[in-house]
Amino acid sequence: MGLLKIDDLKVHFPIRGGFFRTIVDYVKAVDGVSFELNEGETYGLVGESGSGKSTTGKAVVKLNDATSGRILFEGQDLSKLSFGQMKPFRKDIQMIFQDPYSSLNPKKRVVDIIAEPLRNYERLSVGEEKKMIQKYLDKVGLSPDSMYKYPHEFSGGQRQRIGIARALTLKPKLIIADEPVSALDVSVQAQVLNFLQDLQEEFKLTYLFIGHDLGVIRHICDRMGVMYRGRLVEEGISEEIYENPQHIYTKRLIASIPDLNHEMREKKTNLRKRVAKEYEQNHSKYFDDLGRAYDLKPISNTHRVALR
Amino acid sequence: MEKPILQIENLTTSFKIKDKYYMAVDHVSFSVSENEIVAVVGESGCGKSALALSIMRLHNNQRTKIEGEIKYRERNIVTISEGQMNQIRGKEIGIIFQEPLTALNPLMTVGDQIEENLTFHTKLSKEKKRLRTIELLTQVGIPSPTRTYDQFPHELSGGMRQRVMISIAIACNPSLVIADEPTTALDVTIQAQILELLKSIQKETKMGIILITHDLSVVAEVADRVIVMYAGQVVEMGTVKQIFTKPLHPYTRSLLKSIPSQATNKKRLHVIDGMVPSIVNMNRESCRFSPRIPWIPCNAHEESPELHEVAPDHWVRCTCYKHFYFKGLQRGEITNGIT
Amino acid sequence: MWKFILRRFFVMIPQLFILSLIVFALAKQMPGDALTGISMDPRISPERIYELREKAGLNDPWYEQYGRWISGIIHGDFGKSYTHKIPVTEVIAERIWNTVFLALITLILTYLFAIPMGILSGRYNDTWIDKIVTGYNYLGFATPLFIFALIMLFVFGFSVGWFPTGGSVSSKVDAQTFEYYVSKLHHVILPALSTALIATVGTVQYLRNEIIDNKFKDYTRTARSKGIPDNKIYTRHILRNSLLPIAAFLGYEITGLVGGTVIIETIFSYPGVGQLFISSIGLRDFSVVTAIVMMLGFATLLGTLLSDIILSLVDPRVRVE
Amino acid sequence: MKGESVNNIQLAKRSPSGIKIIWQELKKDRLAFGSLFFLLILLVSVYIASFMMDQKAIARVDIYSIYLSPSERNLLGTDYAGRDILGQLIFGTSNSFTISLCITSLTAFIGLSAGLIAGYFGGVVDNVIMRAIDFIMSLPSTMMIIVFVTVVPKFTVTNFILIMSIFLWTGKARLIRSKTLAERELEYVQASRTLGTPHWKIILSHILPNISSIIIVNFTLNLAGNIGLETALTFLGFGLPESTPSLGTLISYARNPDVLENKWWIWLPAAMMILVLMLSINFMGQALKRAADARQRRG
Repeated sequence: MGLLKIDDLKVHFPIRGGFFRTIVDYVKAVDGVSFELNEGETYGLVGESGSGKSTTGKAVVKLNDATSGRILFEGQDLSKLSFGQMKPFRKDIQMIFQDPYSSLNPKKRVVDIIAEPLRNYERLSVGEEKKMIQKYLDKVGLSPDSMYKYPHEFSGGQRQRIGIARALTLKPKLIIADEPVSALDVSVQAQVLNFLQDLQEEFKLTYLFIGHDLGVIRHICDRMGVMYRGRLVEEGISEEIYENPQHIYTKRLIASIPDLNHEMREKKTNLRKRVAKEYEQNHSKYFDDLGRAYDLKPISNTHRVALR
Repeated sequence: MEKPILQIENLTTSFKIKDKYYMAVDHVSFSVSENEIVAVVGESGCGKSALALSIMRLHNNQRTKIEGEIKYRERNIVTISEGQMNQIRGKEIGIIFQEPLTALNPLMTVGDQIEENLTFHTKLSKEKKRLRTIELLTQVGIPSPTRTYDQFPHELSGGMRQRVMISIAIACNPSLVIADEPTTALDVTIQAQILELLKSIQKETKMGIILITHDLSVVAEVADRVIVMYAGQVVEMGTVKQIFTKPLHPYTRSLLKSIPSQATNKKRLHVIDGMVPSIVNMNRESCRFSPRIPWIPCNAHEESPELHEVAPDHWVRCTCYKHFYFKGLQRGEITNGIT
Repeated sequence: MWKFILRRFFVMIPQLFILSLIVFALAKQMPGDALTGISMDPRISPERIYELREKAGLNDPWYEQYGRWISGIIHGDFGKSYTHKIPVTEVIAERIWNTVFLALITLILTYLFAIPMGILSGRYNDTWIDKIVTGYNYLGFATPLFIFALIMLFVFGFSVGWFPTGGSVSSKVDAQTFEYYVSKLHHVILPALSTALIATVGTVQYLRNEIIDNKFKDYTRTARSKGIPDNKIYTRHILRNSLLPIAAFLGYEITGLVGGTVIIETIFSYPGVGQLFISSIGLRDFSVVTAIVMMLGFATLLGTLLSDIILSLVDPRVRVE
Repeated sequence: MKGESVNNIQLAKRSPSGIKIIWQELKKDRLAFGSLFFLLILLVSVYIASFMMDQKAIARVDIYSIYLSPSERNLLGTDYAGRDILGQLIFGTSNSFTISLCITSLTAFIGLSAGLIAGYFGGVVDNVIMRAIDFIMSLPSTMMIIVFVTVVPKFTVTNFILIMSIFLWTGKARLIRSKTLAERELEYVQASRTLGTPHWKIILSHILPNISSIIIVNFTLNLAGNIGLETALTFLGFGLPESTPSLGTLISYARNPDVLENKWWIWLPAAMMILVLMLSINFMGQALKRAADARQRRG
């Protein structure tokens, strides 16, 4: 039994138009996505901008409302809950955000930022709270005297770690990490990724890791799903998808990753050309007449692909 | 050996912050030849974008000071008048910016924005300008150029806008194009297309390209020569082969090692201690990378680190590279970035 | 495009409807009605008054009265003025052109001051010229129109005597002659100038900020990277993008002027709609008052509509729908 | 890189609380600081004087001393009913300022609540509030206030404040709404929602402090504007009732051309008082605006 099961999730945003500003169409940001997260694993959602990967993540924590479908967390459907009813579940599902600058309130001290979730759920004495915060600051590698500083006194990587500490204080089971390293430089990115892995081990966390950098996703995720225009086109064990992509979009995505080995240049260029050609020729094999990807079909126990 | 188009000697760019000047680009020297892609790579705050804007002299000149020489075809463009510089901008040197949405005027059609370049640098008739613009749009791979000609930037996708940006830069057949993070704002599939496009244009026009980027894999894909910058200085410079197969400077090696790749699967990534110093409070005396490799003894660094030519065309700053090893690994164990 | 204007127009209908309801309700609240004058007369018996009221429909339920009133307005009938004893439309028609003329001159003067000042101080910001303009802005922003107008009247009307201190035209000239128009202009200059000097401040400040903003925009940098000379960058890029919102504010500017007419016409005893409004309130001539509020309400709504249309015409980002 | 490093420095310089920044910025701006100092002295002395003086004595009609020019007995002369101008000026100043302050506070409260609610919740709530605002803003407000004032059965100061407030909260609500909308999109607000923080707490303890400097700036500028508006309406005869003299009352005597032309001591001091009040409040407001708006600081 998975920890989180997403079943045919749809998130549609209305487009208003015409004479009376009525709803004329929908942006189908997420259009029928199903996948499952097992306890303790890291599941990666990868896709380009506008593919609906972030919207999916935000639907789980109710930052977006699901239009239809189910979001089962430990067997309980979250999609029908109101903002208030969601409160007890928020303890178990936390989120890490992309932008280390805007995700921390600039007017609050670190101590207040990290204590915010604690104050919402638990009644701790000032001393207990302080001890807790010091513990988590220590976990993310920040010195205890950073408690009384303001976010602007930290670098991007340190801020991101403050954000992680904040998400940890309630001892969540699931963390939704929405592009947590894409705003960071490579060297800082490495640091944050390491922290995420260490913490996963220590706190038995499950991650839903959303990203666009395939290198990072491959590095950190056990399993992953590839999203394209609101649909999952391929899903399974990361290793398998990288080594043996089946859907044309996945192939294209992987072929596009620039290679650190400069001697592979020509090979890469040729590969891209080949994939582009296949993309044009076999379009109907992968997409229906409306350009929508087909439903996922298992091709092995661990690998599902959207094929006709 | 191709002849150099641009030669930069001891270029120093300083910004005025609270009435004091701080060097963002610190005595940088390098050259770009015809038909060559030189990549300038480094993390944010290393001065690479300041370098790009200095070459074009696009900084706010009330709070920026540029010293040293930038010789474009034997002519020092640091000292020429603004009017003379306008004859070089757009015509001889083109530039591509990072954000294709904000870099285009929202109220002007794509066609007008490209034609503007031709208006100020050629004597083409109106009709000829239009034809040339459509030719350019075709060249950068825009599917329906005549339609796009009359469209506004907001009607185009990010990739298409960046193609428009490129056609503005190459409109007058410049001999040098500066691409300042041209693919950072784009998706990876589009990034690949834009890089291929730049390469194919270069093949046709033989122009030199300075590619500014933070992404080492992009560098590995397209560059001929690589300049690694740290804290405003060049710390290592060499051919793409030298940099990627035999990196020497501790910073280059650390950077390469921290990139997640196939080999690092689920393993811990290499982390560089500390953080990039800000230009306001940095120690400009000794090796600027030394605070981040504290386990290397002080005497391994030079007192005022210089660039040393360790192999033909391969330059490294400071002598600390000779003594550098990764913490946790045996001293003397040779590791390059990739493995 | 037409669809947009049409839709915007239809949005106005409920607004006008609510406005008319409010005005009607207010009119009902106003002390006295068409028969108040007679009912004070002791020679007429209360029964007779009741009869008269009945006949005039004043005892009907409010919605019937409202229905009659609104259908009258739609047909251009605002009722009769108690004090002038002629149809309200005629009373207003006498004055409206004066007000329109004053507003037009004010508008022209406002932009005549605002655009050069805004451009100069935006382009050469932090120079002496900018400091002068900003200083003027500070003063203008802090000076209430009525005080400035009074001082203008005191200085240029009474003390120096360059301009007339009241009326819209000299009584000594004949209509339709050249002197007549000169005299009209002579009368309108001082009130228009007073308003414009104060009203221009907002536009100057806005334009200045826009220009400074646009100077540092990425697309301006792109333009510079093309090797376009500084002057051309201003005319082709920065000014075009900065003047756009100013053009769109034209409508709101008109809306603002409507409010100003009440004060300015009172101070300069200028026979326009604003002054008529104040004097009618004083005389309790409420059919005139309601008519003016309705009309000017309509004018303000038109002003905002105009702004929206201009904006959608000049900005391609709005134009595409 | 330049933008980034410059930003970092600005960030570092930015002190944590909005009020603190504002205080520091005020101290730096000599003109604004002087204005504050001057304003405080002026208001304190006006309030003390009006407290000590006998209002009835000043309102008493004295037909033997009509239109006296300034003299030792009446420092600023007398009006058409022989009343002392200086006394009226002092009462007028304190009344005008107090009432404008009330109007500003009331509109600030309404505008802030409406703006925060509309901006934070969006959707239908926002739509309803915005339509109401659009409607009120499209009314010819000066005229509507005048009509309301004449229609209201029992015209009192409270009623006047309420009527003014009905028409004056909308601009502020709009401003606050747009700032709230922008703030809401920032990730720290989203983060608070995922942390289980209730809506009211997010609005009050996260969004409000982050827009506080704008609120303060807007409050000051509105205060100055409201003094102008109140006195203008009183000048026209539709502002404060006779029993509560305002600065506008004194100026309204100048509607008589004879007073305007020949008896400057009646209206000019009041006009100058309004100018001085509005200017000094505005100087402070503009300095605060520069402090709040980094773009302006850049020059």
